[in-house]
Amino acid sequence: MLIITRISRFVSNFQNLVALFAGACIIISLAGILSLPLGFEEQQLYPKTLDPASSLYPYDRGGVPFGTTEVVVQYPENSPYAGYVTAYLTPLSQYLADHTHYLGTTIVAHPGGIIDEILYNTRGLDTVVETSILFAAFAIASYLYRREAK
Amino acid sequence: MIEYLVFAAAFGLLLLGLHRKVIARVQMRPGPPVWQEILHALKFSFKSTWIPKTASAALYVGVVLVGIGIWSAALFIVLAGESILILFAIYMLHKVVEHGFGLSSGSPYGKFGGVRSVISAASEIPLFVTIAAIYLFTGSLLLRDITAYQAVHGPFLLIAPPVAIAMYLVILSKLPYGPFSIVESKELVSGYKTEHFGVWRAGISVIDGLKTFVLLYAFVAIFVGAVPFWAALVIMAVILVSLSFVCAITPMLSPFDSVTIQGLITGLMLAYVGYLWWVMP
Amino acid sequence: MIPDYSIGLLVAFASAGVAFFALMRETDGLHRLLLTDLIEVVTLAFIALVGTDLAEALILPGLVVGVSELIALSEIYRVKEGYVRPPAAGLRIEVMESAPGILAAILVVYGIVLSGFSGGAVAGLGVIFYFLCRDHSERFELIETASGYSWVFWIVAFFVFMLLPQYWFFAVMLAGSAILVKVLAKMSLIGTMRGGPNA
Amino acid sequence: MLGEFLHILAAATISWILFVTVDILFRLPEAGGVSGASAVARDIEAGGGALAGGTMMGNIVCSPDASAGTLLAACGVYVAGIPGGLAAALMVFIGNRICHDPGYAGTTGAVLATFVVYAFTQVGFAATDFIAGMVIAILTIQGLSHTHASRLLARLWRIRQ
Amino acid sequence: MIALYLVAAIAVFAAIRVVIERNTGRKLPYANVMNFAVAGTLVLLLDHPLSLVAAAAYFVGSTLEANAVASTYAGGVKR
Amino acid sequence: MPEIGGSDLFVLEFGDILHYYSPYTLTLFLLALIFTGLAILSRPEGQVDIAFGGDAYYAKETAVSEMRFRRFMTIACGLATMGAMGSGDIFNFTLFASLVGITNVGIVAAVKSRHVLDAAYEYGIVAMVATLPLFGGAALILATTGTLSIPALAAGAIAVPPVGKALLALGVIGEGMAPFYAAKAEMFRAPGAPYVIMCSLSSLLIFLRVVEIAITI
Amino acid sequence: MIVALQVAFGLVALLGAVSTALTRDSYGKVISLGILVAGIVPFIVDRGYLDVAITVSLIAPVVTIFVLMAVRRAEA
Amino acid sequence: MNAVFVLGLAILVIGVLSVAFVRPKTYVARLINLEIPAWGLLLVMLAYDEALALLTFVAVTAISTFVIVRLMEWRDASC
Repeated sequence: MLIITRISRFVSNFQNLVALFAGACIIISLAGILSLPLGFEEQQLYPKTLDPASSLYPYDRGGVPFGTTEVVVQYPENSPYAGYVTAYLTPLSQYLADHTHYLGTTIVAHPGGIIDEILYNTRGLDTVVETSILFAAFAIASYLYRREAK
Repeated sequence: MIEYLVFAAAFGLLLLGLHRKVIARVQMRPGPPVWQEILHALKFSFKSTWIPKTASAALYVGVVLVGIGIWSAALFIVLAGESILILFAIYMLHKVVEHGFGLSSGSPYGKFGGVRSVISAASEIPLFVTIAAIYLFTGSLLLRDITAYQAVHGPFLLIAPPVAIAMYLVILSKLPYGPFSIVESKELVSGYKTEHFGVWRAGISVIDGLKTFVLLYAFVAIFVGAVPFWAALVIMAVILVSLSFVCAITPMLSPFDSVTIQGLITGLMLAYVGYLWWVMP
Repeated sequence: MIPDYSIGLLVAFASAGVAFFALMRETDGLHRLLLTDLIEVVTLAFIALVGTDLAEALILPGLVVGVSELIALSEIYRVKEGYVRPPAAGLRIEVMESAPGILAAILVVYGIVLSGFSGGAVAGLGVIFYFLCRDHSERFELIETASGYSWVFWIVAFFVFMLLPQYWFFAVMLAGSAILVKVLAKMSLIGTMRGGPNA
Repeated sequence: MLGEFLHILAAATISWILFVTVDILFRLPEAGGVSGASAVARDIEAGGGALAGGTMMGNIVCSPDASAGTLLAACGVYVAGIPGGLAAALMVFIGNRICHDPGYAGTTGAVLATFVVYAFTQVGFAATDFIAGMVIAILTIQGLSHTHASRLLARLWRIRQ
Repeated sequence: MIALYLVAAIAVFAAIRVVIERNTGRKLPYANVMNFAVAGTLVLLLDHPLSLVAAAAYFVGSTLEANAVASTYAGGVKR
Repeated sequence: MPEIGGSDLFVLEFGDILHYYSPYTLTLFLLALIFTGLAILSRPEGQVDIAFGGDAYYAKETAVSEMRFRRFMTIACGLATMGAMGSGDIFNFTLFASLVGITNVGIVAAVKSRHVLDAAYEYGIVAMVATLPLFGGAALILATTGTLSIPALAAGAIAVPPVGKALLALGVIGEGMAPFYAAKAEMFRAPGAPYVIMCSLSSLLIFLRVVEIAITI
Repeated sequence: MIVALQVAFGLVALLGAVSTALTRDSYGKVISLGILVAGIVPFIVDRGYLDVAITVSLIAPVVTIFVLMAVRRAEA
Repeated sequence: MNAVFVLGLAILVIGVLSVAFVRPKTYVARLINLEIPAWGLLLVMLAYDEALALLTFVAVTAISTFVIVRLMEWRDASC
């Protein structure tokens, strides 16, 4: 009975909460290490294809602007326009792509690239939730800040 | 439909009355009559009813309706042989309802009852272990599949007794006057029920009756299998009497000790399920 | 192309274990906050090890979640500890007068070119840096409103994608710029949340 | 192999003379441009060096000066010829503004170095020789012995005065 | 090619010198040498106009860093 | 796909992310909806406190700005919970779970009580740290199976490593669940019942959901 | 990249990391962090991500200035 | 198994250890050490060619550093 009381005293103090959770995470980490090696599945969604010669390197996924590009998605039938964004270049990014070879990241980050395709189109809901998280967290911070400031 | 509900509530309240009676007799007191709980429910229905000034009105009323709603749903799920996962989800959500009862009034007693009810959330975890163990055997969680499995292989009570014990403990922690009933401990007056009176209290009685009926009936369905309805009622009463004996002779634990013991039980159950998972093909 | 996944995983799990061990031993609030930041890094390592385009698209939400929770928690910590006196300008060095203008301009322009999250973060950093070094008296609520509207724009863009996919081009543009504005605004507000007249 | 090595050494000497001259002409050893430069000078003096030389070294640390100009100009000439060198000079100018440097030693040095490097590429030197040479040259000033380098610079500064 | 090796070797040498030097003020000139060497390497690695920009950005950035460190070390501006 | 929560009732498609509702998840969804509605409708209660050393008692009042902020957080939390209930994608689910975590912190962080804030901070640390098991688990599952869609994982004969599931479950527990209720209990003492109750509801619901996910995949 | 260079800059980066970890003095730490960055930037450039390299090397001093604010506070 | 990947993992581990068992146990030391695993992770991302994520990561790390520094400033102002 004594040990139970001691455990309950430990648990009942919320200062120990973090330690408790961290302990659980350590156990799972050890379990993770013990369960290695884990096989890497080669058939991935949105695989990378690297073409160092392209000016869009490392984000060149082929395809024609305003046309189709082969993108491995989970449910192709749900996003009929998948792959269109990938090959699209705005005038600015087209200019950059024509003139330099090492600005692939900038060009692709500019609207219209594989990451935009994933973030906004096929997995757009992730982005909605994620911006909501930022929104909520920021609302908390600014509410507390302004309450103090008054 | 409605007659099932009325019957279940009435029978559940009867079982609770039986519970009190058995405890009283074990402790060598005369105890209230068996139908006392039913009378209570009827009495409260005709008493005057209003909402306390400090209460958060919509929540105060809403939780009663939600409570009745979820347990009615639970009853029909059991009767229709749907997924027991839903049943147990409702069982866990009852916690939230208790919490709502306690907090909505603004009364300190109710608040502490609600807080304790939340602390004792660990009591529900054995349920999921139960679910996992059953799933390992049947590969399905629909109640009708489980009864069908038992028709072939015999009752689960014999196949996996530790799982049955876990569920037994879960029911125990939900009954009043038991070792885990920290929510209704006497220093909190009536715990989360303190500030609900009149019709609202009658609603709580209905919830309690339904809850008792559904849990015991689910226990019978999951661990004993398909039996005639009257036989199920008899088995339920037998189980309840055994629970009452436990309640009568054990002291109430302090809140965090209760949580710790429930947690340890969960750990044991996890180990058992891990063992099952290891040995099963 | 893909280096051995299991070795990476081993390192990631080991790092997670070490980080959690440190967190377990730590009792001071601010040290705990610093360690949670470390754990965010390990989290991203898990995602980065997948190594596909999808992994990259998942890193960005992971990053944003981490930094936003950090912002909220740091503010809670400040209020909880009762640190109410705004700090006076502490560091006074020459480069803080000369560098912000140019560096912030470069970062903001580049961020606008990038657009999206990455752009928002880069440009936001530039704006923070500028506000840090200069006095500021901007309208807190105005920026917040802009940020709120841009969030709405992004939601609109999302539904255009889902319901009217033929207007995807419009949606990409809307989404990219809306997120840029949103992230930029949020981040720059952090820079202004340092006390002072109009904050 | 050996020829390239000699080229690098020669380039190092040329860049050394170039940037030290420009820096001294622009009065770098006179005073620290920023408080950091003075701090570096103080520490070098405490380590046995000369204050004037230390100040110049501090100024080199804290802002792109003629040595940086020479390096970037060599890089510019290497990638794009004369326009590259001038672009490098522009970037050094921006760098000077960022680093709160009131002078124009870096920009002047870069423009001068552009033409010097370009001239030498016409007579068989490669621009890469100048990049490596400039790194060696800065190594001799900043990276081998602060004491001796600062004394040497102080002596040169006295000549200029 | 030999230039590249030479520059890299100097970078390593300077890095070691920075690490073994104890005094903050005297660490900075060694770090400066390393920055020169790295900036040179960037251009030598990739022969492209943009790598000049990269080298300049790196160099200016690291100089700014050194400047900030030194100024803070000196105690900032006295007003 | 094993039918553990009943057969699918309907499926909502958002590109690669599906939302599907089985009787089980629909039940949970409806509960989240009901309690969100209650939070919108009801005003916070006046928590009665007893003044020691006398018979006096007084009711705490919640300031209007605080109430509005907490109601906003509660609605966000309810929406996040509803999203997490239907989500058919593991990563998306983890994001919803983190949103639940952060809004839970927000609901109590607005209370002006040192004790409650302490608890909120501790819980916030856990919620933030829990993103490692959450996202780590999702990434592990993605790497070893090549997909994140729950229906696809459930349908195919793909072996999901148990570690992945365990990480996921632990993460959800960290975002707010049972053995870790100790700190939440402190949070629950805060006034403002309709909002506080959303904390416990949402953490229960996401836990129920992750159990379903862990069994399904 | 050539193996010898990889070794060289890997060494620089490792040296920076280790010395940042082991140095006790805050300024020493910040300078060692600079060494770490110096070791890493060539790898980025070598992969051909010049835009990334430019941004990273511009952001690095900004981080340093942020850190220095804290350092200054701590010693004051 | 390329060099960048191995180097990244090594720096990540060094960084995690140095943050977890920071020697002068001060906030500033831990804050600075926090940068090491970040750069290690950057190399890991680089090994997988995740350039955009890398770019965002650097910016966001800077922002979170700022958030913590700001908190420390408030702390010092009030103590």
